[in-house]
Amino acid sequence: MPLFDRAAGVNLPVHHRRLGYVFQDARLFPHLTVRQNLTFGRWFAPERAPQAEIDRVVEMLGIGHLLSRRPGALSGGEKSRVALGRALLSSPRLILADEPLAALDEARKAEIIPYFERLRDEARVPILYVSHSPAEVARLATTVVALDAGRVVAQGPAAEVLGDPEVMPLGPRGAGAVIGARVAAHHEDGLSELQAGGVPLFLPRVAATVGTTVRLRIAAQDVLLSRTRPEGLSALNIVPGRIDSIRRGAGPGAMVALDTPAGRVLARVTQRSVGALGLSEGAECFAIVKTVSIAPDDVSG
Amino acid sequence: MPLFDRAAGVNLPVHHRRLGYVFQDARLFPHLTVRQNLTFGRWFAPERAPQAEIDRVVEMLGIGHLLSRRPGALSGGEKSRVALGRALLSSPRLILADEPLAALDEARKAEIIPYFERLRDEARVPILYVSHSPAEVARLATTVVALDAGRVVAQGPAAEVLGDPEVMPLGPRGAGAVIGARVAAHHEDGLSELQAGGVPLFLPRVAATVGTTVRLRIAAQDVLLSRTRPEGLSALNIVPGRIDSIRRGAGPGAMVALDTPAGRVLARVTQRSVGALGLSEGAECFAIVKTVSIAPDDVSG
Amino acid sequence: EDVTVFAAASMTEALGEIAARFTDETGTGVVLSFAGSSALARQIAQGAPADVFISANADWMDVLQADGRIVEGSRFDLTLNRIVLIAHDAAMAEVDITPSLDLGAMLEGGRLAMALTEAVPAGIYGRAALDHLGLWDAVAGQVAEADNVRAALMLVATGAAPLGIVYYSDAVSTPDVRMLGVFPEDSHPPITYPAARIVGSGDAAQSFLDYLQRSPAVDIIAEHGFWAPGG
Amino acid sequence: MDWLGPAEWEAVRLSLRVAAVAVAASLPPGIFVAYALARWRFPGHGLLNGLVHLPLILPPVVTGYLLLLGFGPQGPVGGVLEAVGLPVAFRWTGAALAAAIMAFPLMVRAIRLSIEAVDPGLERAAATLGASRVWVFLTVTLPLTLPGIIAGAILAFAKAMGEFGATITFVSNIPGETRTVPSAIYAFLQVPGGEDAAVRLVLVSVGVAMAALVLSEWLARAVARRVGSA
Amino acid sequence: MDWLGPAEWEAVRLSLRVAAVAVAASLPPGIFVAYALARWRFPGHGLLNGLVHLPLILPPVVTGYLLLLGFGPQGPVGGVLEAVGLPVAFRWTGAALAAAIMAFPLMVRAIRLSIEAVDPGLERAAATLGASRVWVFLTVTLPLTLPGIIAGAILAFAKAMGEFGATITFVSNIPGETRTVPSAIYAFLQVPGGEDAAVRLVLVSVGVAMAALVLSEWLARAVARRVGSA
Ligand SMILES: Nc1ncnc2c1ncn2[C@@H]1O[C@H](COP(=O)(O)OP(=O)(O)OP(=O)(O)O)[C@@H](O)[C@H]1O
Ligand SMILES: Nc1ncnc2c1ncn2[C@@H]1O[C@H](COP(=O)(O)OP(=O)(O)OP(=O)(O)O)[C@@H](O)[C@H]1O
Ligand code: MOO
Ligand SMILES: [Mg+2]
Ligand SMILES: [Mg+2]
Repeated sequence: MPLFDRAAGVNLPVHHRRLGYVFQDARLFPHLTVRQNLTFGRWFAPERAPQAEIDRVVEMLGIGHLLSRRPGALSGGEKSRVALGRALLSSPRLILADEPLAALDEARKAEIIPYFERLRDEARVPILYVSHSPAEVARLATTVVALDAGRVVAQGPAAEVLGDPEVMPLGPRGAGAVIGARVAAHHEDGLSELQAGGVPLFLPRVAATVGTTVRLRIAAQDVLLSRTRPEGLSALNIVPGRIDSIRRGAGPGAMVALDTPAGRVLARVTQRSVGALGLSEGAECFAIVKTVSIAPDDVSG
Repeated sequence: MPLFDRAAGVNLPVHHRRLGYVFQDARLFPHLTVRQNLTFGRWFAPERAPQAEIDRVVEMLGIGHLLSRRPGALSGGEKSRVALGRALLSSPRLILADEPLAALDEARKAEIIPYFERLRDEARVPILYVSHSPAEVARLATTVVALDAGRVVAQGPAAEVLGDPEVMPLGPRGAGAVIGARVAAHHEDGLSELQAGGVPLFLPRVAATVGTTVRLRIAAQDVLLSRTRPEGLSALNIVPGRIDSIRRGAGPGAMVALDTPAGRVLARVTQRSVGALGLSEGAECFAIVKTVSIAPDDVSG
Repeated sequence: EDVTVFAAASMTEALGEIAARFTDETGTGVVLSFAGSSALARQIAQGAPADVFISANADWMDVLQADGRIVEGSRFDLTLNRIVLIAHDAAMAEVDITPSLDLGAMLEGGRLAMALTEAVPAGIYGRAALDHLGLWDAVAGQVAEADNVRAALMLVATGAAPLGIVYYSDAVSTPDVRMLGVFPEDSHPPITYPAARIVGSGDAAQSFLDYLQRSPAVDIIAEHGFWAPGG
Repeated sequence: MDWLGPAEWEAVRLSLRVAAVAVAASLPPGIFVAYALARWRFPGHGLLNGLVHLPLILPPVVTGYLLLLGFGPQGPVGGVLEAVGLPVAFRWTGAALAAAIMAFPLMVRAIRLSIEAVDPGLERAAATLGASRVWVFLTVTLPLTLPGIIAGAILAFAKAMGEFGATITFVSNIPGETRTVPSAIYAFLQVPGGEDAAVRLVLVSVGVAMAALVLSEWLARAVARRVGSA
Repeated sequence: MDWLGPAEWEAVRLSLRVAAVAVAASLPPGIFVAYALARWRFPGHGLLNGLVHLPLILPPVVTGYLLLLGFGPQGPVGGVLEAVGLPVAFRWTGAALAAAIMAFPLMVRAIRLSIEAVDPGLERAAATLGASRVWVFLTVTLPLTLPGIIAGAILAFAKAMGEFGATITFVSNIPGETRTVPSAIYAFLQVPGGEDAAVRLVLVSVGVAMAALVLSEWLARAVARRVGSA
């Protein structure tokens, strides 16, 4: 069903489009309680969401204790969650989230992202999520469309687009690959062990049960390269691979794309190091990633 | 001169306090041009700032081309600069900046910080700068007072407070030491070479002339440790030192404080690595810092 | 200097003509201020700069006189008026206003327009006449009281009310109403328009008062539907 | 309050009824016009705004005269109203009509300002949740403008209580039907010595008006608190 | 415009002067009272608000009568004014006073609302730059409320042009001195055949009022655009 088509003279009124919109500012109705905000869209939906659905969303977003409050008494993060629930409960065919976290500080963002993850995994609604944040995109996206100056510069599965050294709409400091890994064990010293294509990775405790698969974003600038397997380093994660491409930027840096058993890994190094280490396409080398560099933000459950 | 003293019954009216306040939202007067905003405080100052002073501030903040515009037509970063200039030109005895950059996005923040640096170095007004951002504090502060839950947890010169592993009001991910270094050379491959206590450091081009001293913040989580001098790594900066203290946190991490010829360096590693490498107080080891990890944001000119 | 005359609004047109003549003949200017008699009387009581007051009823002049506001001996009755029954319907037949008049039937459910029967002189006189003729009780529930006699006239002129009671001078002022009959002179107290000089006024005021009682002025007043004293 | 005679009491009761009906009846069109002026751009916007304000500016007697021409027994609208069993000429309903028209600009201004203060973003958000224009208005705009509507209604009520010129010109002064407090005050001021009775009624009007104004401020603040800032 | 006779022109000119002086003289106190109502909390806040609104609510004749008692030659204030060479009784200055008082509530309401819309944060910022309360008001609050002040002033002007009841009761209906357009309309309605002249003057009033309203909307929008959003 087309929403807008000037040629065909179609312009479906907004309230018939069934697009759940999550705004940057939460736009909760200040005169309604959280419960009334959540069920607002329900009155207009073609088939009204059953109470069980409401309970499920409330539970999923962890807002059960807020239901009788008014928006004025919520924190920024709580507002965002309610806004998300409100959009969900209007039975949309698609959710549009336009930089929904941009107005929140880091702590608040970290609080919300897991809810978007659950939404992605549990709800049966596709989400179009617009963001400038590489961490958000890496954690949430299954398919990425990268725009630069209004043009599509790449699109495809998240791992491919984010692992492509040619595509850096967020600049080299925002670049980073996404790899999938299975949780192998949680160790007593607070580390989780993951398996990515046979390569063991150690991370601060991951909030996922053993056996499940998570996605990790490894920022290119957190990766060191070495021609030989390094010994006696504090970094626990050493991934062997083969250099697929080296892209020299305008400045002193270079983006090295490495094919590893764990998947594509990007490393941002200086051109001087490229020369000093004799890195070239096809060469074997090791990517070194500090355990603590992979922030909880960068792991998607 | 006391501003407020309940016991003595003193409560100087705000307009007599001569405290230049830089608000989080710029609070420019929308009905006045940038020039009129800048000279607003001048009318009330005891000795009116001369035109040359205005020209100097305008030049320092790079807002000469905005003078005849109204605030509505300025970007967020431009507004911040004008607000700063306005406070400066009211001849304050002290400038209070309460999270002046919190409302700006990263690009905007990076645009403003250099102006605060110039202000710190060139203006003869002390600045009390409140911030949650370790990068901002490291770049700008000469003296730091760390507050946690409303209590002073540390105070002293920036390098000391920020290099103290016991003081982490911003959490371990915000920890990092500050060291001073002299610019030794700018190389053709886009790197600058600095000397810190005899240790050479390579960084992406630093905006300071050869011979001047800059301050670098090295985030604890960007530092790797090695018991032996590592070879064949892409990281160009290797600093030898002796472990001063190891502080184990509640999680899997540990904060290692290293005394080096360049000064105090903090490294955040896993407790597992501490065990594996046999790190202990008094042990010699090497800190490895990626060249590209030191962002332009973390270098203060 | 000019003579300032405060006069009842119903005298607007007649006094306008007289004042113009007076100025032509004597060279003395006349400033005319028209409003309801009660408003003017209150203003004079509060020290308004009036030289001459012409009231539409005797009560307010009595109040000023008791107050010492008017020059002793200057008061006289300028003219008289009568109240009449008027209709909107130009085809309606004239009637004799007697106790046997069936006003209720003539109204056909419509309203009888009058000025306020407790406050405005025209209404007070009308009520007195209806009482005297024994007609009041029959129509009391159908009276629409307007804030002044001109407003009552307008109600009939526009047809909002089929019948009304106004001054004779009002009835002749517009072709939009038909005069059905004049109330008997003895059915209500005499309707006098007293005029007087206000304390502090000069000789010009006296000569204007004198002028009002002479030939052209008297005729002009009569032309506008007022009745000469004793006529 | 036995210092008010029965006729005076009757006038007070009637004025209260007239003002209440005037406000109740003019509230829906008032809200509609305020909404149109605040949110729509259309040809004749300025004209509509001017028309709404006219009663504030015209001498009330002129307004009353125009009402008489239009709504009187012979008037085009008056005839229709009479036919449908809602006569206004010389009825308290007519007094309410006159009061409503005189108070309309005050009501519309207050409501318009509070509609303009509602964030259109909230209305757009409601639309994305499936609410049609009418529902958006009823569920979002209307509740959020409640403080302004209450303030406007109470101000209009006070004005309606005090309306005199248009009322007496349009529906005259019929005891028990159209003789409101201001008509009674006027009548008392016309007779020598009537000041005392007039003063008593003025005090009643002032008391009612003051109470209405204080109540309006208080209610508006209370509602604003309840609605809160999002 | 030779369809207006000399007497009518005189009334129009006088009304324009009376309304202009009324607005100009009441603007400073209007701004002050609006500021006090918008920004200060003090005992008697509700009372002041009620007092300001009184002329909107009292029958104009009552207001005029009270003015006559207070400002007439025998009144307590009137005597003082007379002594200092500013007599108002039965002068055009008195007509301006009556018009100003009747228009005051409209002006204050408009200005108060626009003051309430100014971000107090801007005023605090001005204070940190060394501006005292008065300077903050003059350099920040006042310019930012300009749209509301203009709208309020023009609305008050229109109302002042149309004021009748209080004016004729207070200063009578003296040609060239206090015979404003509404008084002239009243006088014309008293004479047979005067309706035409009355209608002409009503048209002039309506025209002036409409122009004022449209101008006020336009100016307020223009100023709001100029002041912009910070
Ligand atoms: N289809 C369009 N036609 C004309 N102008 C457009 C169109 N789309 C966007 N613009 C203009 O481009 C500008 C930027 O648009 P918009 O704010 O939607 O960009 P954005 O990519 O969402 O930016 P941001 O990342 O800051 O949110 C706006 O000024 C808008 O008016
Ligand atoms: N001296 C004080 N007395 C009483 N309450 C205070 C005092 N100082 C602050 N508060 C209260 O503590 C709360 C937090 O204060 P404030 O916003 O100044 O903290 P902050 O440290 O600046 O926080 P942020 O980093 O978010 O800006 C506020 O609710 C404030 O009312
Ligand atoms: O002329 Mo009057 O004073 O309206 O009866
Ligand atoms: Mg956008
Ligand atoms: Mg703070």
